[in-house]
Amino acid sequence: MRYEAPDNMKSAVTMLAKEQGAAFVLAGGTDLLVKMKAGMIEPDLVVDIKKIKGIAEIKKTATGFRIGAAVPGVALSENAALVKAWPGIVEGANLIGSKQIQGRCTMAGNLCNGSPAADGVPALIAAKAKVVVSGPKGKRTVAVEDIPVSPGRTSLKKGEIVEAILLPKRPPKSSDAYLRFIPRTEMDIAVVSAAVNLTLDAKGVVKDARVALGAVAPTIVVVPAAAHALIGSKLDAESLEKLAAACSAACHPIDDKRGTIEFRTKVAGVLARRAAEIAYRRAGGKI
Amino acid sequence: MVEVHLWGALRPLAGGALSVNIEAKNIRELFKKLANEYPGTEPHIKRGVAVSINGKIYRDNWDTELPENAEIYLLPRIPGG
Amino acid sequence: MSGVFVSTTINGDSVEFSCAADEPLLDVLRNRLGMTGSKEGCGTGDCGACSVTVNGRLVCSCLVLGAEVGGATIETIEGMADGDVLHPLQKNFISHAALQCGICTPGFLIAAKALLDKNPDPSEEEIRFGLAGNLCRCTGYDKIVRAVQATSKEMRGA
Amino acid sequence: MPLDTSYVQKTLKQVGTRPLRPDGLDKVTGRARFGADYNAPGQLIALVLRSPHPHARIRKIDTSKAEKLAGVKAIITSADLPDLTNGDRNMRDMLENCMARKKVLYDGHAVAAVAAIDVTTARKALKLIKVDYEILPHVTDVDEALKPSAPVIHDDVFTDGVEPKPTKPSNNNKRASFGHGDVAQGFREADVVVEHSFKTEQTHQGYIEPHSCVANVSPDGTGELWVCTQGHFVYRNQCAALLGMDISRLRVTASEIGGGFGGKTHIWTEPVALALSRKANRPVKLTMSREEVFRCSGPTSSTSIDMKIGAKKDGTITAAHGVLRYHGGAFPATWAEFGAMTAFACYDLKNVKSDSIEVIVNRPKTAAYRAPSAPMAAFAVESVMDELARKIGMDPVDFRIKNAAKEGTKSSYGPVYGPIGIGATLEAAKNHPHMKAPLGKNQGRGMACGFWFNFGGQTCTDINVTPDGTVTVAVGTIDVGGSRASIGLIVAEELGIPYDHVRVVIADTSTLGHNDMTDGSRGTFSTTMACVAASRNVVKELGKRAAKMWDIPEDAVVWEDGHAKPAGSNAGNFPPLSIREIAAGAGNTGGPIAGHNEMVADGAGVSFATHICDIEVDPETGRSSVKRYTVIQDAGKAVHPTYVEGQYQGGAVQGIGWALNEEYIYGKDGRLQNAGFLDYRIPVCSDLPFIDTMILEIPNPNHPYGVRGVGETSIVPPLATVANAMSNATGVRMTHIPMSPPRVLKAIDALKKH
Repeated sequence: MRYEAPDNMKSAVTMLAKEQGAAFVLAGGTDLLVKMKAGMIEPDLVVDIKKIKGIAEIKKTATGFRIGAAVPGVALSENAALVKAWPGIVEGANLIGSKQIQGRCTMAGNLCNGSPAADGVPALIAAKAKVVVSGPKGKRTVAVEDIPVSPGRTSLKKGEIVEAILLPKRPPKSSDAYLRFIPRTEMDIAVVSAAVNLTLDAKGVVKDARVALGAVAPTIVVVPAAAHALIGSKLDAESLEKLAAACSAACHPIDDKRGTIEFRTKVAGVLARRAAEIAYRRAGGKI
Repeated sequence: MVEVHLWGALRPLAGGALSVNIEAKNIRELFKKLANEYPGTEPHIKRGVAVSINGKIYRDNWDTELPENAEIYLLPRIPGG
Repeated sequence: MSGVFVSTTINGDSVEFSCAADEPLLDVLRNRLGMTGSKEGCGTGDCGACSVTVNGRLVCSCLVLGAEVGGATIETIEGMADGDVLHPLQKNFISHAALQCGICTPGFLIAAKALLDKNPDPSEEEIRFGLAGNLCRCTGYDKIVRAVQATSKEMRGA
Repeated sequence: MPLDTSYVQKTLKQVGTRPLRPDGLDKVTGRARFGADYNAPGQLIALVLRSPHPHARIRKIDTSKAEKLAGVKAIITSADLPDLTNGDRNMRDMLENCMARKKVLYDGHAVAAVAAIDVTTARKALKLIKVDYEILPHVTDVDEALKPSAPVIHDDVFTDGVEPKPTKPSNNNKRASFGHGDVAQGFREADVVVEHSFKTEQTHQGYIEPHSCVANVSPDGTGELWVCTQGHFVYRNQCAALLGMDISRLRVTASEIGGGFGGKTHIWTEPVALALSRKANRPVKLTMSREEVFRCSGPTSSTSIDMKIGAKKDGTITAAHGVLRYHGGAFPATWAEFGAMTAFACYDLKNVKSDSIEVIVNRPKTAAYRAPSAPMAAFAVESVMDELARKIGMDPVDFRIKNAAKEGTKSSYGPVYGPIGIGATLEAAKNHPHMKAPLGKNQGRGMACGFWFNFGGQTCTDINVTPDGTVTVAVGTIDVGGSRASIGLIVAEELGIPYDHVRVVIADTSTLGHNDMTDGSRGTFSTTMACVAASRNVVKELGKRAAKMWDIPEDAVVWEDGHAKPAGSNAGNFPPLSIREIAAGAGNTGGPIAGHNEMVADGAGVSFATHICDIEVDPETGRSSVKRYTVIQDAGKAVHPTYVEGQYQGGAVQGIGWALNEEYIYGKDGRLQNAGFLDYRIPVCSDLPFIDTMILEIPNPNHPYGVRGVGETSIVPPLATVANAMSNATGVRMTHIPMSPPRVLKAIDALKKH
């Protein structure tokens, strides 16, 4: 295996594109090194992108936030403006692993790992976040939900690197929340998860909503019916019940070592309901 | 003479008896005579047993004395973690 | 296998080493530099026994490549005491019996120090979550949490 | 003169205090050397090739390509470990477990091993070894394995303990029964009978340090082994037997041990490392990965238990009967027997019977795990006890107090009890503030009792007085959690010298006689017993030397407060001689001063515990969290109370993990699916509250200081305690451990539907 740490994106892309063997991007490495240890992958080339200028920065822009691909989880929570605007996204990213993992793991890496159980991703999808992808043919901007295609696989082509995550600007009275279910309090992979992103009107009525569920299908699931259940409501019991039912109906999970179909289906609804309540309160609504 | 109670796995090897009477002053004699009378018990004893004498559990050290009329239980050697 | 040559700083000392490109920092520390205080309990970032800080960030050294740490500043358990003066955490781990077998202890100490550096007065809950990335199988964590609480109090002069 | 081991009450100056442990400094600075911290000059790195199949015949192993790889120095298969066990089934199973012979018996069973110049080369070599398997049907479930349709794993295993002995082989290697009275009659006398079937899943000790050793065998047939183990003498004896070495030629040095809990009482890779070293003629280091630790070391049994207890309306138990099925992994074992012996040990029962059924499955060879087999049996018994108390309308603590065993009770496993502590722990629980504290919403409280035997065993120790009067103590029992501090306290107390003048070390196998392992809660019990004897030998010698220095008869000298004194005014008027003064003159008075002892330490004293737990359950997700936990246990005498508390807390938390989330998950393909700390979920710091402890001291009559074993009993009650709390919180009886959220939610939802 060769290790390269170029200082610019163009070189990184070229190295990856030219490599004949198995080539991987290294940002935080918290998935990559685990897979190497397990012998699941045997890289010929690893390109460390952390030396690329600006790649570990969070920037507030005219259109929202730009989060570099190498920003570690812990740095997200240290950015007060980001936490204020997107608390759900930050709490999702901060749930990836332990404090030790937080020192390394990145949202971009979490996304490119392609797991439907990724804690960092549902809230991004609920936020309609986009990613900037650099590749041999230049840059393109893609919706976050278009990156993972199935467990462990992404739509990225050879030589392509996710360079940054773009979060849109927030209308007033907006917020989000992310909840996951794990058996312990830490250190587990999500058995099922839910992210809810809400915008309220002046009276506290939900005027826009987006709900995404993790670990209930091969990829993260956006549930329009769940959003519909919330829009126009002040999160009364009935709309919350509808939300939960819509979420459970959208699940097509599997039985595995972490949970059962029955469990995931039911708890997806429960978590979505609870996340909606948190997001609603954060957006200034009163229940 | 002491009455030696056998644990479940030894009973079939002693013709189904719950206990047997043996003339023995110490553990060594007990093992010897038990093996003579019930040869099937010998491999179990060789593998290591515990001997409860009046409620105190001993290993299989030969010198340990068996007081007259003592309550004796042969038990499997207890493992530990 | 292409080797990599790395210059770095460990516990304040300039250190140079060569390692394989795919070699974790933990293996470099243990096998090449003789610093066996960092332990491998899993090699997959689940137990925290290999905790070190790299540029002030708490990480599992099993999930960092040796090749990555060129120019970095690394702190390990071997550098925690100031000469023969133990760090208050080290002292309190002994006096509170916060260790039984001791295999997880270096990782806990590094993680606890990182926690207190950031948050000098943590609540019990903050301590428990701050140390959730470190597994201990002997103590039930009770005396570890108490040792960290005592250290926090002592260092704040409270 | 043999030591009188009877308990003698006396005023203690040091025993019972809480000094710093001698190994603390090395362990907080990273200097302590654990298994993987040893390296030998010129060492090779070994890796083991393991079977991906749970059950298969090995047709052929082709190592030729791997042997040609540059840097590979030795490859072994079972052919390099010939069977020298001479009809000893246990040793043969051990050998076969270290390296598969004709068949592989579980996912992860070793089939070959490589020693190479580095790990990369070794890894490449493993890939070049070709094994031709004939895949056989497998069975991993304890109940499935007993069905007539199950594949038979060993064709030479016929059920022991039934007459006539079966002629057909099966996966049931042994049956046994314990108890007394007439159970059928007892149930007829009962007003209420409760009966349930229970299952517990397989768990692992979960020590953080993977197994590791460095083996170095020389061409002259001598060998050295550095290894993390709970018993280096036992490892030595077993390795030497399997490799055909003289025991005296193999020297084993124990490293610091990073947790064992029973899992390091058994050899796994050590004979493989020695065989590789012998073949390569170089030192070989072999360290298991975490995945290997889970797949192929020695977890505990999974179980299936039927439990039935009957009682009169006044709370008197009239009969109890249990059928306990435990597996030993892929080899015959007797784990169910110990479950059956311990199941009802807490109670005074007129009619009681427990039947054990030993099962063989395609899983790794089961090893001891802290009070092996007792927690699962206690789970079944204590769950039914709670249910019974509820049906009778009695408080669960009062119900247990009414039926508790006491001095003179005929135990369910046979013998009559001496002084025991079950009643005292129950009374303490009844009066504990925890029992009266208010509970919040969705919370439940449970309590349960537990029992463990403890044992002593072979022990050998040396005490040497150095020329400056400080003392070294060489023991052969591994320190798993602070026993060096306890031993130091006892020796300091006996000699009357300061604790920090006593240095306790773990000697290697060539410098001390055989010692049994640190297991069965025997470490402190038996080693301190031998050290008391050795200390008294030292004192005797010191007195002799003082007599010589004063020129008076030996019996005119007494030992007090670390000084020799004339026995009375008749003996002479001499100022006391300190140990230091006597030691300084040892060269003139007969040479070095030492005390030695070897013994079979007996009478470890059974121990009992009662635990109390508050749990909160999320009724919508089945997620639970322990809110409060109290351990009450009899220690006999707590030599170093802080480390006794540590044993209580650690055992309780292992039990909580077992109760809630830990389990081996095998797929239909017979492969272990969660061989890592990510999905084998041991409790993390944020999962738990502080664990309160209460140490009772009911002296063990068979130890000079009244010490009982304390290490294991604390893991016995938690499964039942947490299950009872969970059942009280949810209103539904939990019969399957672990009570993971999907299981709990399913149970809650099923209750709602009724």
